[in-house]
Amino acid sequence: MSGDSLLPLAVVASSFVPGLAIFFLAESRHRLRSTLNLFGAFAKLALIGYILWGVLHDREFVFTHEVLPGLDLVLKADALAMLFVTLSAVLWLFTTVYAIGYLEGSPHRSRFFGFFSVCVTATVGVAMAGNLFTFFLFYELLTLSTYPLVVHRGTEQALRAGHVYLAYTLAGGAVLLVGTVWLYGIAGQVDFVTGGVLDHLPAESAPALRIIFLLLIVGLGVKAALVPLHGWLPKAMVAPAPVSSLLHAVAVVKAGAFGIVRVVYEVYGVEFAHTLALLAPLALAAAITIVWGSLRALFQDDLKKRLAYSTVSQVSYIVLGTALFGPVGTIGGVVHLVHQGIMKITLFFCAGNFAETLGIHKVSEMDGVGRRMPWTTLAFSIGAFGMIGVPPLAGFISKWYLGLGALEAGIPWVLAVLAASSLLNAAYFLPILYRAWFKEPPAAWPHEHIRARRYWETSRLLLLPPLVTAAATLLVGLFAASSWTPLDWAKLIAAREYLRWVP
Amino acid sequence: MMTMVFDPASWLILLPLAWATLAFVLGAGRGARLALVGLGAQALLALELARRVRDQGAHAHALGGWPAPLGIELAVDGLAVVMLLMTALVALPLGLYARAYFGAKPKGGAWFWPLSGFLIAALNALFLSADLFNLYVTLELLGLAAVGLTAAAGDRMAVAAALRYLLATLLGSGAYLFGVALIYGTYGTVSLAALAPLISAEPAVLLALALMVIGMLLKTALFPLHFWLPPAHGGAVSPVSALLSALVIKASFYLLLRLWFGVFEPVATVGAAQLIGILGAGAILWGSLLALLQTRLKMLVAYSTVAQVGYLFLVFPLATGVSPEAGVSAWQGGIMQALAHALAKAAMFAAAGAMIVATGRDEIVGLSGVGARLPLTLFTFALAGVTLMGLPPSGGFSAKWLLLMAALDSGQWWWIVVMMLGGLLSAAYVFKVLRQAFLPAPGGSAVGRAPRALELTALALALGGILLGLFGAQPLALLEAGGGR
Amino acid sequence: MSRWLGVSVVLLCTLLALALVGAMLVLPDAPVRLPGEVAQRLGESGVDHAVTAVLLNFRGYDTLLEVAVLLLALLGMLAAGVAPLRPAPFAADPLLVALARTLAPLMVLVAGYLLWAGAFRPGGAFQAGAVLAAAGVLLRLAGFLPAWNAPALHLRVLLAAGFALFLLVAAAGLYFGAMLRYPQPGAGALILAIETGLTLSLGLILAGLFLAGPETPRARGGA
Amino acid sequence: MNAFDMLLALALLLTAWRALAASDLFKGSVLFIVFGLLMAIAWARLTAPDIALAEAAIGAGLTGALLLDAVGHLRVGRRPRAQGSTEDGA
Amino acid sequence: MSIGLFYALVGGLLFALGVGGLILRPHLLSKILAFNILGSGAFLVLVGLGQRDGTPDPVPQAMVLTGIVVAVAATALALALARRLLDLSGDMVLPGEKAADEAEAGDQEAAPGDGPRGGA
Repeated sequence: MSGDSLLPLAVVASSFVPGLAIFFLAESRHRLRSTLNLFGAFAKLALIGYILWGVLHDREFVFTHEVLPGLDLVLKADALAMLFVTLSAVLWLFTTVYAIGYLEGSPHRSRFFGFFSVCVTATVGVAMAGNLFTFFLFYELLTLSTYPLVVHRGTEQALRAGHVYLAYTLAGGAVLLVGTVWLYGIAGQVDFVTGGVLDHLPAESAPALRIIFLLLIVGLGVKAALVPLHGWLPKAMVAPAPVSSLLHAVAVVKAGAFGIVRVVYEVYGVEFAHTLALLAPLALAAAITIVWGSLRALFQDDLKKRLAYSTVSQVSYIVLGTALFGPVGTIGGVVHLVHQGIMKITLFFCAGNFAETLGIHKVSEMDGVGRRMPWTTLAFSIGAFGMIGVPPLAGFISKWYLGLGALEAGIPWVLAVLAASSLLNAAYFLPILYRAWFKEPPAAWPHEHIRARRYWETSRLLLLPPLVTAAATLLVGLFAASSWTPLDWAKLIAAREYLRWVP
Repeated sequence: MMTMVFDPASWLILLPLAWATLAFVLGAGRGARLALVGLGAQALLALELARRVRDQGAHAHALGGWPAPLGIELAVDGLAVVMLLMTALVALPLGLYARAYFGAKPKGGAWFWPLSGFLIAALNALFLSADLFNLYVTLELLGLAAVGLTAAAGDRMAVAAALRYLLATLLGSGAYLFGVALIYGTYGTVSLAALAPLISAEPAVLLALALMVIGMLLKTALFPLHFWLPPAHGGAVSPVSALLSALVIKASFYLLLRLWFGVFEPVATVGAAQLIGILGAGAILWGSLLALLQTRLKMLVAYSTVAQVGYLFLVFPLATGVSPEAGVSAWQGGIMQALAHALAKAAMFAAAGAMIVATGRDEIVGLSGVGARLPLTLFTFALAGVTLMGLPPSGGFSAKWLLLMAALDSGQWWWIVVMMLGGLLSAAYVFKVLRQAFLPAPGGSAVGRAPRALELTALALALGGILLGLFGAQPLALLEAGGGR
Repeated sequence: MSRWLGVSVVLLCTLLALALVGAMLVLPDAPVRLPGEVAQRLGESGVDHAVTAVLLNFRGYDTLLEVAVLLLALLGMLAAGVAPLRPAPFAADPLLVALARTLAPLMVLVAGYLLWAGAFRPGGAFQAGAVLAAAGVLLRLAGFLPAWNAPALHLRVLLAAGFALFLLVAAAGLYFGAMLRYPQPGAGALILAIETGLTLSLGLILAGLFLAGPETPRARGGA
Repeated sequence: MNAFDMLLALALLLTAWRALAASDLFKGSVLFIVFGLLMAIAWARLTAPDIALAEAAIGAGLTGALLLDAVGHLRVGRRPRAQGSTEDGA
Repeated sequence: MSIGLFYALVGGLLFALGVGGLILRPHLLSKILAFNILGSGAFLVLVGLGQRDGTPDPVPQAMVLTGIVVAVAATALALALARRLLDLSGDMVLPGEKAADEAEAGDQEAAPGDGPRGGA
């Protein structure tokens, strides 16, 4: 087995091995633990950098291992995989830094960081999965590794949320499994191949393929929080902030959305899916989710819950882009995979900072927080404006392409959905910004844990990550047209998926 | 002639008998080291036998130099070797576990080593035997060893459980023996090889098959004949529970596979297979539900065995009267489930034992604080749970995958519903334990430590269940090479 | 157990009985007949009595495992947990004592005869062992033997000796080409040796099934 | 097969039935020993003298003795319990 | 009908009788008796059916010798455990079957001399 075929495995292992090591560390070894974490994060980035360079030079990175006769575990580095892997690895680095700051002095950190690393491993595996079985494997690993993170605090509320989370995700996993096995039964090994692998099947399997599509989407839709399968997400907000950040920006919901992208483009093939008339219902489901999520967000006073409902809505932009038949819509969906991640993680980092520094958990407690914590509030503002879709931020790029894609696909009502959603986004974000910047601060904050020291409004490890990701939100929007940006990759991917496309 | 001196198949039977006898002579509470050497050698023998079968295929060994039907033959094929490997690789870590366990808690361990030696010899002999009457003797050997081990816990519940177990196992082997008698009467031989071309749908043969099947169902504790299992497996000392749940019930299941898909294949009907499948489905649902309702940790794990046994029996409807592809899938899935359950259930009982040693009680509510104090053991329990839930990557998942594939291939979607429901229910009972263990220990209660050896051996078994999921192709290839079916 | 269940079990058993009888009545002739083959190979077996030849040679493996079963039953009883050793629990009937004195040596003789006879006519290790055991039980009832629930080393050696010898012969058979294969000229002697060992151990084990029983309140009352 | 076999078969079934049905366990055990001896005769009728010997010695003799022993224990054993035993904690 | 077949039929009846008794009789001693009876039934079939052409067959005879020893071993273990249970609980009835024991006793008082319900 050559080095190149082992590289994808190494990318996965670069978080798994440190994770395992961390499990066995004594609670007090925080320096070694942090070193291991950061070493893993940087090693992963280095490996990814090397693979990106190799992909550019037409090298193939595929790891194959036979698990059962006719069933292979395949990890490979294709364009779509690299997009998601890079996003995960970069955001993992920031989240790790943030989490080290956030959990300073709290109990059970070895367990936390252990599962945290496994969770990232699962995400990277989901990204690099080369066939549906491998995808399923890491998808379920993700469920298992996030459960301990959700219930980390061990409170009654956390355990209840954990139950709900498990009930949803395991049931979703079961449905996904049935769909996967069925598809393997019909089509043999279901590899992810650009353009899809099913269009050669005989016509009489079309009804079965439709049912399988439904099973797969329902299974994936649980994690992607498609309405009405989204019930677990707001409840899971009891988890510590770094967990929420990662869950929302990269790991869980994104794994679901990414899975939908894979299924539509690389299993069914977008053109074949269109032929089977599967895309329009998917677009409708996404549209309903977008509007419903935004509406519910409007009525949440709890800051993290508001953000959670915002996630429900925003992740479906990806699904919507996927369901719009035409390369432009695809670009919108795929690029939002990255953009939503960057923006949402910024918002969650900031929400965590407010809670950790001043004890603010509710929107109604945020009056004047911009004066006490200007940098965090600035980062939060950039994220919020990005979500609303204000140019030239990342969110604007996504929405622009989605809108154009809708026109191209000939579904103009999607434009209305986008407009309504943006208005709702504004309606639930702008009041927060208004309170934070323009209202008078109260005499005392709810619970001030960390006092300001000179230039640092809060702990350094907490402040830097959101600032960096906020800057990224700005930069990927501003320089969207240059090469090596998410948009550039999204265009590359879209160009490959539409093999027979004649606009 | 010298070539036979190192015949691994013969030594797999002789060796455990020898160390069991020696351990008996050594006396109560002794023989651990001897047994461990024996178990280690047994693992090597099983691997060597597997290598031979892989390279040379299946072969038979006429005992005493008398070929069947006059004499008794040992048949070494893929299926037998896979089961022998399972026994050897589960028994070795369990042996290490037991030594540490009885070091910490000597109660019930006085005659553990000779009894478990005979138990393992009986398993190996059963897996190798190709003679219906000899199989009866091995079944009795196995049953009495298992009952003796169960009773060793010594308290009232354990003795009652052992008696119930003994009566059930005697009734089961009695029914089997009667079947053997009918077969001998009909054909004049009990050699499987000699019978294979003769079997026809005589009334006496059908009755014999029915009696043998019912006997084996009773011994494997298939719902609704499972009544004896939970008190016995839940009431025995932990190393014994692990042995019983992981290995002993697999023996009668193996025998059933051998008969149903072997000599009796010409007369096995789809209707009967569906009936067995329905019982299996009942076991999955009923066992899981009752597991969820238990308040004692080991009873929960024992009921989980009742449920997991159900999956084993889905092989019968999924592989009887279906297309060859579906049949192969189901067959492989059933054996994979047997292997995965052996590793996972041994790990789970071992982990439960470690928790009981640490907390000093067997109630689930008493597990608060275990997560903080015994993270490794909790992790082991969770890993074993992953296999039982059938989540990837694990042997349990591979089994479920193959069984699902068979169900879809043969268009029997109703078993899919059962399997999925069972998976979710098993998640419910596994997480019931994990959830409790995650809770902080209430003030005043002290969770002690468990010996490191207990934790590590349990972990090794649980990891085995996971590795089986990643390297499942190897045992299945062995199964194929040895012409298991 | 509900009445309904009882009635259905009775019904099922009746059906079973009818089915068994019916099935046996319509049985065709068996295609394989072993008695001829046994008779043909009897010369090679080392003994002249067919049942003994089957028991200790052709199907000697069954017998090996069967002795293990017996030993195991004793082990199971020991493992089930018994109270500490007590002296003979009750004063025996003087008649019984006299009987035991007379009969016990006679029974040992009978056992010896049965063992020797097994080679060419009905009899053999198991019957001989049973008679030995009966002698043991008689002695126990007469108060000559103590109950034992933790057999001492020498007793354990004797209990296991018969089986161990058989096991050794089984393993040595591998040298001659198969487990339990006897070398041709010495088969008869080997079988006799095995039977002698078995008689002794079986007698002890079977007696042990009485003597190693758990102590009961009766014994306690006597102590 | 002759009248003797018929009688023997009837006796076998009857003693087995009564042994199981007996509410007095001592009676049941004695009936079982009778059953074992009848079995030994049946074995002899089947030209199986080895089994006849073994059945008489082991099946009827040993098993019967074990059963009677157990019945004896049962008769003595039940009494102290009924009076409320104190020493059974061991 | 050959003598072998005749005794095989008797064996079938004994087996059914034993199975019923083992399931239905609540007392452990009765269950152990029932096990021995069903075993004897199986032995009779093994030898009888094998000899239904009239020639003695040493193979099943040897098997039955083995079977008898196995049965006595199982019986001894069962009785020892039953006695141990008597020691620990004061009775020789498995938990859960006690109610049936009493119910049965009541039945028998109601209809004295009536046979057991377990039987063919």
